[in-house]
Amino acid sequence: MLEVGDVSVTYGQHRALTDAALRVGRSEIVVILGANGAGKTTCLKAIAGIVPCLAGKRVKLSERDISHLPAHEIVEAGLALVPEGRGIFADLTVAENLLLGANPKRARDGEAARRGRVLSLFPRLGERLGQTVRTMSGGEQQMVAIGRALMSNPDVLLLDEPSLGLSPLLVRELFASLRKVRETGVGLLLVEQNARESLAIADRGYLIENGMVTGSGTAAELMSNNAVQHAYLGGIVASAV
Amino acid sequence: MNRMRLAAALAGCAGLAVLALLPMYADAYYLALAIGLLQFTVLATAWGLFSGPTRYVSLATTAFFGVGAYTVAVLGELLPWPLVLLIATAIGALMAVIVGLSTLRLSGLHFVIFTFGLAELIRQLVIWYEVNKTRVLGRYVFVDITQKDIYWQLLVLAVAVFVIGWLIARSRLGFALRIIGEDETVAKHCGINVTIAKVTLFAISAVFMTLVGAIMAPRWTYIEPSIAFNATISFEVVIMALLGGAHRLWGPALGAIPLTLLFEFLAARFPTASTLIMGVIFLLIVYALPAGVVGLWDNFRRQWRPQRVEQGAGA
Amino acid sequence: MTAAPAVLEIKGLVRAFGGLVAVNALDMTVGSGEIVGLLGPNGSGKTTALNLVSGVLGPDSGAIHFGGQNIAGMATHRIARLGLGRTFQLVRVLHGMNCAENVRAGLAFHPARLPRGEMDEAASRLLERVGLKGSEQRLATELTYIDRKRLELARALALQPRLLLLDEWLAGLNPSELLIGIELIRSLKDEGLSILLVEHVMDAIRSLCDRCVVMNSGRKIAEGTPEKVLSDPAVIEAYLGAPADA
Amino acid sequence: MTNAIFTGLMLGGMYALIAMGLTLQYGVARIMNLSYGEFLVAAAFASYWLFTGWALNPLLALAFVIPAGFGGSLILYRILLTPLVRRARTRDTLEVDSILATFGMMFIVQGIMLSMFGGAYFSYSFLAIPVSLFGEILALNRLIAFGLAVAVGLALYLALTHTRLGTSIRAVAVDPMAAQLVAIDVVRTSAFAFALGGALVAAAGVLISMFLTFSASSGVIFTMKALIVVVMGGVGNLLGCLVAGLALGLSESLVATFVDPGLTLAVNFALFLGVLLVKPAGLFGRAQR
Amino acid sequence: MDEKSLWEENMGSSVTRFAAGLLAVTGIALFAGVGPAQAQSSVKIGYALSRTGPNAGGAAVTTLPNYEMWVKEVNAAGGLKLGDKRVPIEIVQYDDRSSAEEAARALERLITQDKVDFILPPWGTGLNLAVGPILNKSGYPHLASTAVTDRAPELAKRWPNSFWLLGTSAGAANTLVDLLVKLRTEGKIGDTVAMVSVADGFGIDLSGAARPALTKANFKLAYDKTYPVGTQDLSPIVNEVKALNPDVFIAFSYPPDTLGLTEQARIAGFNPKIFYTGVGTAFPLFKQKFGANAQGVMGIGGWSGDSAPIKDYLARHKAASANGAEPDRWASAVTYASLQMLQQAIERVGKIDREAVIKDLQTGTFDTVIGKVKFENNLPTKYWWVGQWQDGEFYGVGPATNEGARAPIIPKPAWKAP
Repeated sequence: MLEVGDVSVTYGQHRALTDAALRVGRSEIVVILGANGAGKTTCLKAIAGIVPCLAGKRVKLSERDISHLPAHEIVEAGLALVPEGRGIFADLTVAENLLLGANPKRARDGEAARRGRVLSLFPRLGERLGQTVRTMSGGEQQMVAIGRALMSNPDVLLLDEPSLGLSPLLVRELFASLRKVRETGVGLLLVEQNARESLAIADRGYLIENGMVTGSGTAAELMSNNAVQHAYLGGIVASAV
Repeated sequence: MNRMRLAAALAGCAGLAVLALLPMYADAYYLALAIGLLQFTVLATAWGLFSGPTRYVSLATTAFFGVGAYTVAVLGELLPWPLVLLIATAIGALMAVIVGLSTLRLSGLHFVIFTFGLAELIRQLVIWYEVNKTRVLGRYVFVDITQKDIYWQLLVLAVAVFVIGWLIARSRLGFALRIIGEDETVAKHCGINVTIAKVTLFAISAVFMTLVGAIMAPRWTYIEPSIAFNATISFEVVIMALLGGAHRLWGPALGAIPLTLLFEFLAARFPTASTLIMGVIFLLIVYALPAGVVGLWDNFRRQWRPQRVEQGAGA
Repeated sequence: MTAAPAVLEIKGLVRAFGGLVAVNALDMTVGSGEIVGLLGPNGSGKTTALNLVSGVLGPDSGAIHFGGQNIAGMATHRIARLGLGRTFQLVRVLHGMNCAENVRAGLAFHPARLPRGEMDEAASRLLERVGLKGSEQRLATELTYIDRKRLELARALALQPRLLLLDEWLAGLNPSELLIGIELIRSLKDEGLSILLVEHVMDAIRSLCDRCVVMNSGRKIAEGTPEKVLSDPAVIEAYLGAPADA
Repeated sequence: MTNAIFTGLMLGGMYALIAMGLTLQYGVARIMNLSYGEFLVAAAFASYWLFTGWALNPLLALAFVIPAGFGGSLILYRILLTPLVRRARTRDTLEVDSILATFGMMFIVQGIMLSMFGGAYFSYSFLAIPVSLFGEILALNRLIAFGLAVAVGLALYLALTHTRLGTSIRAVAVDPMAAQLVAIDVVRTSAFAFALGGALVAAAGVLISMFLTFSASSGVIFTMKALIVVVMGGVGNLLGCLVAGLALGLSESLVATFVDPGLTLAVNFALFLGVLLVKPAGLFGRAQR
Repeated sequence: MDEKSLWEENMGSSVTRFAAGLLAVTGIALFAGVGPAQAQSSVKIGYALSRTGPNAGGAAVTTLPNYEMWVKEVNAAGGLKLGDKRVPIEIVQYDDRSSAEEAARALERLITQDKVDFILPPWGTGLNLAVGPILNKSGYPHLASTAVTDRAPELAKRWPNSFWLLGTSAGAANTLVDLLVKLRTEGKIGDTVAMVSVADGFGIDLSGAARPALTKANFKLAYDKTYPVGTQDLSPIVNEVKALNPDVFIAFSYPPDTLGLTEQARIAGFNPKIFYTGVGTAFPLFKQKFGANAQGVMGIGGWSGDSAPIKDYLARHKAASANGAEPDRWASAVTYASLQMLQQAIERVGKIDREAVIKDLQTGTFDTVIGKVKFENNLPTKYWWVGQWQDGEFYGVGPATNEGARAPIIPKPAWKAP
């Protein structure tokens, strides 16, 4: 469904990402693993079109070439990003954030139904529709961000550390909801700190080190892969698990 | 290298001597033009002194300029001239410290508008004071100062602003300001008292502006708030400094000199359409020179430097 | 807990952002010559705690004693002059300056500063110390990610700190670099420096830390030796989530 | 007392009216438009010309001038400002660039007006008839301007808070980066907001020409007044604009009546500076900036 | 990622070349502008006026049309008569952008670069004072026709080349008060006066002179306040003054405020027996805006509207200006008269001899549109200080001793609905 190739990004002199390539299928959850600063976030941003890439980038969504579209048209094409730090409109209310989520034309049909689905996924948002997002807790803000992204009726959803700042209980809830999202036919690509939890729901994964995709495999393969353990999970898995 | 420096220093002194002797052979108009050039060179450089490293856009230039001019209007006929200038310096510095301490925590546009409002507030208060206390709005300045005196004083001031700017750049204060300009958080973590550094610099810059106002005041016999606190001066100085490039000491002067000449040329050549033409030329400059004259120069140097190195290697 | 006198002593520290309590009643100490790891999942309040210590933020309540003085709410530059150096999670170097100048930024403004003539030599020495020998004239922008981290550390060391705050300084290093980095930090400890380390790299924590404090959702949930806290079920749950249900 | 309050409200309504366009242009489109006052004066001239030359009622003239203001601003943004927006890497860069560019625009618009109308003062009388309201005599033209200012302010406020387009305009104002993520074309929305600001300033120009004397050189006065109201109210906030405008108008009229008319502007600036010192982001400004 | 600001960005080299070229062209053009001196086939006359900035409004109404009209008329007649030949006038003009510094520099340019034979003064008190020393030093006659200052006698002494045609504010105030005293004696008005003034040189000087004069004449000054330049709503003042119900309302105001005060007075139904405003009352714009309501409004200035030269001047002015603009009824005629004086002085001297022209101006008698003028100590002996709109014309009513003075209409008729 989503096919990405030859994505390279530089920040000034610093090469953040080199020729990244990956693929997300329909109803598939794919996770990108890697250490802090390895280029995971950059990779998502590059796919979503909000950081400029070097020439040669190829992004295909549902057989359509979206490599050269500006960010807002990429959303329109069916790819939604929930960025790290959430990227929500903190000064607007929950309801307004959801309304804006349904801003793409592709999302206008069935907006009410989708909104109902999002609110049933995150019942807490329904209780707080009129609240300004800035005043909500981190977990609730994360729900707003994901809810807003879902409102745009995406084919593929990119999530950058969705569990960041969430309590373990919430993380579990969140991943359960992501599974439900996947059941609606949406492909998910996520960058996660929380390796075990994310690999547990993921189908496949990629490993990024120093701006390069250095490995990939099914979730189970990665779970037992030494390189992954070393580069990412460090000793803690070896000792604690 | 040392010989090069010596040559540069000698050339500088020679240039300065030529400038100092200018009033001997220039007629009144060229003297006036030179005064205008010096005035804006000092104002823009002083502006850049503060705004370059800190990136605050200040529209308070005319507030300090006007205070200087008014100091002369009030005290000019009563006290000896050096004392008047000294008092103007003190008032300018004091005002800058008060303003700096209360406003330098404002960011971006808010600081811009605040400084503009400040200039207007001072102007209104001067008007109110004159109207209600002295009952005369305009003041006459009949002091014994010729155009040549004004020119020489401005020349000294111009040299001073460059020397002090150069000294600051080499001092701990200057280093601190560069760090603040790069990253204020890092600056604080290096033990730099950011507030004091900024306020000190603001005060130094303000003193120069105040002195320019004081020195220029005798040129116009008659001082009233609309002449002394002319808001266009603030805007022109900002534009000149930005055009020249405010992050270099000599950048603002590179904006001030051509722009003063351009304004003069347009006013002389197209007295009825100068506004329109000025606007068009201005837009062209903004689009063509996104990094100011300094950017032009840096770019030029970047293009040529590698070749020079190659030549050096070959020799 | 530790025999050595505490360099840093935090009591009842609280800081909230709007409704979110980022640091909640935190107590902890860093003893002289000790390396303490501050652990916890992302968003658990570690960086906020560091910001409170270095004066970037003022606490809502609580006390921070550094070298016997309560520095809670004190201006950052004053805390820095008391002998506190830090690095940042997103590495912050002075891009427009060369490496020597970056280090001089740390050298020039603390109380025990050197005479001008010795400054360059000191800067070179510090650069060499962090593995950037000969990089004096290179612009900070031209450095690789790793070297920027080294440069940032050199700048922090230039302050001659009594306490060093390292905010994920080892993150993003490759395995061989990581070894070098760990050695470097250990050598700092051997020189008598106290270090508070926010880190995710568990190998490093294991081999470096004398003690660890683990935070979650703003609260301290565990404290003790690395072995002890890393096997604490509460910590594992905070880090990895509770074991997945069937 | 009631009289002073009425007068103050009317004056404040006028200030708010003058400033509303700028708060959109600066708050949403992020263009610090220094030529704003010139556009206001241009609209006043248009109204004058339609009234004296074509005997067209200024209120009807709004029907021509507002679309012209909208269209003109849109073209201006597309041609002149979009390159700057594309070139700008940060908000600060755009701010400096837009200050410089609109400074040039200011001269151009002023120059055109000078060549068309000369430098003299212009004024005409329309609806300058007394009406009695709660026992106080007020000028009908000022009353109409006040009413329209409040009506337009509230209508726009409601539109911005209760429609999808309005919400997306606010989204761009709040966070242009995040706005892209919900398929908002930031450049287009900014252009629209800038043009809407242009339409508002055109309306303001027509309305104030009914009772103020103006000349080709008087634009800068309005720019400054508008800036002060905008910054004091909180950039990009129409309600703040209205409140700040009214506060300035009321303070001016109360000071003129009870203290000294000579201090009105000083009090205005003092009030403005005071608000900024206590709330650097303005009355309704967002906390973090 | 580092955020680079405007002044650090770089750009393409074609742009560089373009910009460099632009600057170079500017520089060359500037210095090419310094032309060679011309042979004496024309009389070169220069002036710097405020084309832009806050002064532009006044200069555009009062000064510029007269300068242009005079030059056109003189050249249509073949030029200035020097001896027995006529030499056309050549004009060099600059924009002083309403700034004292620009005005000073523009005049220095006229003197040293353009080497003009005569200089016409700028508009307004401040600028005339600013250029005074320059004109004095280089010996040019300075016929200040738009400056009102109490130091006029002193300045005339200090700069013997300067002539202050509008006189002093004390003169204006005293004339007004004399008129009021006379009307009170006649029982036409009471003794309550309300006075406002703009907080700028003009308003302060005039109110400063009127205040003691009114007190000395035993008028009750019920209201005496100033307001800042640029005040956009004067209704608080009008409302407060109306509540005091004075017999006389005096406003020393600037044109936008004059119009605003009058309009507000009409709306509020404030109709004192004497309603005196100005500057701006004498502007044609006033009549155009208020129509029949102008009837009975007094203001600063005035002219002998019935005299043939003035009627002729009015007609010529209308014919000469763009879209038939009328002159203002105060400084316009004075400005034109000052040009006539200059012309007559030059023609009597018969050559370009500025010293002799100044001498002639000091001693000679001149026949102008405002009647016969003779300077005493560089000041004219007659001024119009009080005028009144009567049936669509602004007639001088004070001093009553002036030739052509009309009797004032007292009380002012009630405002009509527009």
